[in-house]
Amino acid sequence: MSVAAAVAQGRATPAEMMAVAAARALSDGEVCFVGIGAPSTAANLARATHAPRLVLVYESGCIGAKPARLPLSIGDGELADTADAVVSVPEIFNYWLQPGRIDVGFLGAAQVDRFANINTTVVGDYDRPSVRLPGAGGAPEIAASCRQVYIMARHSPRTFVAALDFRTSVGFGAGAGDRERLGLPGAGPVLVATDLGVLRPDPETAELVLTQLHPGVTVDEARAATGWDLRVAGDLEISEPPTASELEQLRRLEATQRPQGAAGGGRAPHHETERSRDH
Amino acid sequence: MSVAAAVAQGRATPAEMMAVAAARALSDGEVCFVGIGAPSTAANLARATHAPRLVLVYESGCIGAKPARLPLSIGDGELADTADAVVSVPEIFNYWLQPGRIDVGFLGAAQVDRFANINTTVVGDYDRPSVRLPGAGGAPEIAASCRQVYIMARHSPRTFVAALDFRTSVGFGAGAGDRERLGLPGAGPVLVATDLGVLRPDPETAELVLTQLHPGVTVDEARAATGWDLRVAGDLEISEPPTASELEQLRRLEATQRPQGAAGGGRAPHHETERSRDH
Amino acid sequence: MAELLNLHDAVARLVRDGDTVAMEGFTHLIPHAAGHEIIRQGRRDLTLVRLTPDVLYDQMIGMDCARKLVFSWGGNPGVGSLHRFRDAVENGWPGPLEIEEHSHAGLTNRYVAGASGLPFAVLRGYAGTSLAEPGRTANLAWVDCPFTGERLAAVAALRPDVAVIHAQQADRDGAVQLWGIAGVQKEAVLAARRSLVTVEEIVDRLEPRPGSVVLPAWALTAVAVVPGGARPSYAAGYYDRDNDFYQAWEPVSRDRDRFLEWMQAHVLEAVPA
Amino acid sequence: MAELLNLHDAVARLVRDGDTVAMEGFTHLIPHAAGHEIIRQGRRDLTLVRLTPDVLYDQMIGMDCARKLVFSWGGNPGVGSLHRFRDAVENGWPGPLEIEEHSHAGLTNRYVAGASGLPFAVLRGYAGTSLAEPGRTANLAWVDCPFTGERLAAVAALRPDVAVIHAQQADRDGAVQLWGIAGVQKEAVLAARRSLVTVEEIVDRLEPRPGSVVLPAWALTAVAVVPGGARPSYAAGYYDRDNDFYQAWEPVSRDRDRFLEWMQAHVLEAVPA
Repeated sequence: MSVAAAVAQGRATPAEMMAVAAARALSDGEVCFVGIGAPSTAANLARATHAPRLVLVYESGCIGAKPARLPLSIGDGELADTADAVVSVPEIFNYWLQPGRIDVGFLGAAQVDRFANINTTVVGDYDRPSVRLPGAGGAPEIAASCRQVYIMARHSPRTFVAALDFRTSVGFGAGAGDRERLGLPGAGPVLVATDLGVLRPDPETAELVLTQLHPGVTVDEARAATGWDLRVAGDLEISEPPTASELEQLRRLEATQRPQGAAGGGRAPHHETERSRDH
Repeated sequence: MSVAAAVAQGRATPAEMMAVAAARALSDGEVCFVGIGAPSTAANLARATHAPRLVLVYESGCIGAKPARLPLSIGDGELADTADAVVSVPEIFNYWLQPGRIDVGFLGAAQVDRFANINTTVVGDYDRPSVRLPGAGGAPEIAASCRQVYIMARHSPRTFVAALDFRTSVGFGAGAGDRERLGLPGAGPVLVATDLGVLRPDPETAELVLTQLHPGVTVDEARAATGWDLRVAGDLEISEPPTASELEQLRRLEATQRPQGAAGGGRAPHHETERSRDH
Repeated sequence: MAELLNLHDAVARLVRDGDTVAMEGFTHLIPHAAGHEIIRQGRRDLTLVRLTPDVLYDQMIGMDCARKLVFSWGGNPGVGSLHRFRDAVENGWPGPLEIEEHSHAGLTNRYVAGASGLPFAVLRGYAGTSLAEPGRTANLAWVDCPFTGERLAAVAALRPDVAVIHAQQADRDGAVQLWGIAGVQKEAVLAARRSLVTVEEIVDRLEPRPGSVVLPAWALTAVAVVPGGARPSYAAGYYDRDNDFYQAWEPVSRDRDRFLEWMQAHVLEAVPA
Repeated sequence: MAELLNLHDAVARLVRDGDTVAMEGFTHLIPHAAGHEIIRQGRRDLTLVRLTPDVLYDQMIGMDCARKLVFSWGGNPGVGSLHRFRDAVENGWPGPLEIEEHSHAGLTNRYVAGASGLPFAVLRGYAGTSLAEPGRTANLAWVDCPFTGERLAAVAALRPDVAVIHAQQADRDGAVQLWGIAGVQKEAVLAARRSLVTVEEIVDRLEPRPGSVVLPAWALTAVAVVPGGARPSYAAGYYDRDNDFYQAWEPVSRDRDRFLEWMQAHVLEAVPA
């Protein structure tokens, strides 16, 4: 079924299922450091549904932003106007992110490897990249310092790769124990929400394991979309489909953001992934 | 003649002459980091007379304060209410003082030595002090980082000592070249205004030399009030007495500050010097 | 998330014997009422931290709450000495008082490092002073710049067990707003493991104000409503500094007996807020 | 003391070929008009510094103003790639572009060190990333905490030759006030040797406002009045972000010829402010 048909029938598209899966993982009252794009959508969906007291922190310095519409950029006036406090960029990184005050850091990715490390810098060789991506932004320190990290990425072998071209942000490094060795204070990624399912790190090895499939997706599809030999949890779960309320709120939110329209051009290979951590 | 008689006759007291001598050294438009007490009085006198665009910076975070009355403490509301900007204490020290943006730092002292080093910490042994003074406050970094430093102190052998009991703030350390060796960015003290005259460092040796006497004071009086063998400049000058306008402005300013009154108690040995860098 | 408590309960829950306690306020918004409650509850062996210990810490030292004082300028602003502080340092009364003293810049950066989750902060300071003599000043060291080779002062992060500040307003959720001279209060709160903010009043909404500092409720432990809680210091927009009190403290604090009588009448027998 | 100049003269005096230039603005208050004037005056070999190079730096790179880019996130916010930046990095057009890239936290702290007069700043960052590989990232090193022995990232101070920012207001003396999202603008100005602030308007008095940053005139080099000087970004209280422009930039910037035509028509032939 086409995306348009799914929307028309009130059923969730894969991207919507990804947003809902990520949103559900947030608990009310948590403090969440969000980037623009998919993470901001998911966090605002959580706030609009089961987590009305979720605290959104944006790296532009907006603490406790309560946007009525989805911001197009991380420095939107809407974020400042609705924030409990607006602080400088040095303060947001040094006083709020670095000390580990943030419960959940939300990251997108152009590439993710089996230990949930992330690349948002280049595809190909660093000095002669085939695609130059935006770069690090706040991600390395979000990945290092938040108590937990959630990752959102479309599931494809181009994104879920055996080896990153560049490690912009650390998930579990070379595996279990590496975060401790590197002195990274937070617990690292606990969840990777994709449009096919949810991956979580194995508590022993820190390798990402498929623990949940969205309705209608098969294990083979998920494995085919992963660039390494994806392990599957014994107690694999099937995601609850989005509720009517979740879908309604998600679509209402997305309608508040101006459609990207024709200006966005064709679907260039990494266009989606670039947008996933815009700013 | 008594102080009361001098005031009654419109003539300057020694303390007033000290304030006037210090105020005159400030140029219009300079940026001045001031403590409460004598330095604040002198700086505000300069602003009320020849230097209306003098910029006063207080370590409480008040930048460009324009107090109508002399503040009793460095965090007076009057300073915040009249400032161009009020910033945090970390910011005032890290962004404004430390990088050398301040033209003149104004310090009081309980003890001063021949190289214009300052003690505001203890009289006697550090661990068993005979008098415990307030301590460093902002002084060490004011002395280190301002482009120039002015010192104000009553002239007595108890204050102008051969050897400090504690070096709270560095003037010229052990002598010429020591500031460079210590990596102190500012030029150090250029002037010590007392109630007897003005001392300035010898450009060769950095030793304080009596370069100016207030009217009616003799070299012998100044030497007797100094705890080391005070050198006297060959071209010793006599201070111009305060003009009528200077005296009028000074007394007007001091009248805005509540008299210390009986509550201040007797003149304890170091009471004056303690007040000279209050806060 | 900040809990709304009365002052008695807030102090009882947050401040424990032996704690390192930072009660900040740079002339403005000094948390006097909370300090008096700590005295009334008889806390002992505290390490008191503050850039500018003034009358409040003089009282707490004289009432034997403190084992140690970490500070950078200890005087009665605009008046003179802190006689209870001096009596403790000079004569060991009512007990010995250990001191760790810094410059304002140094102690400020100890808070900044604590608030930043870093183990230390770097500054241009201390060089050539007696504070920098080997063994003199705890939590002071030196680092070499890895780029220029320059030697700079390093101060260890300060992580108080509890920070206590006073602010003008809180909202019903426990977010706090203060304005006017803000000193190092934000850093003290963010550096501390627990925090108590006393406020003049609770308002429905914290209206944005020029020069204000807002601390979200989730960054605080407890909020207590204590109108006048900063007196005799001041709270911009609420009341002025009682300069007469600071003058009057001079003769009261000079004499041990007079001091104790004053504390008995004005603090120990006072009705808690 | 800030001099009041027109934009042409301010850029002519303050910005020189080969300079390191920081034009800051975090989505908000991006100094587009000043950047266009730099393009019109044909500056070359600049080292452009900015946390978030976006459309303005895309234009300056495409017009061959820059030899080097120091940055931490280079994209068109909410839209996608910066095609002129990518073309320079991927294909060396219109010339080779050297890059030095950091994380936001790292580059921010390079400014903080510069503003603080320190040679470096310390942060928890970079560890374990490819940015931390030996030889990869200039101005990144490691220091050991002298108290705990912990190894931390150190970044070298950034001291731009000139910082350019846009603000809402200046007074007649050249003091400047901006409000809303303030990014790292204060640090960029205080870190730089020279500074230019373009403003929406001159007012008789800077009325204190919630959340405002005030820079005194004596901390600035030049102020130029340029109404609309941040368009298509926004200036809180004056105009909104032109999101359509950012969308429209995508196809314009994809194509070298279309880009050059656009710049010719909208920048080179535009009447300077």
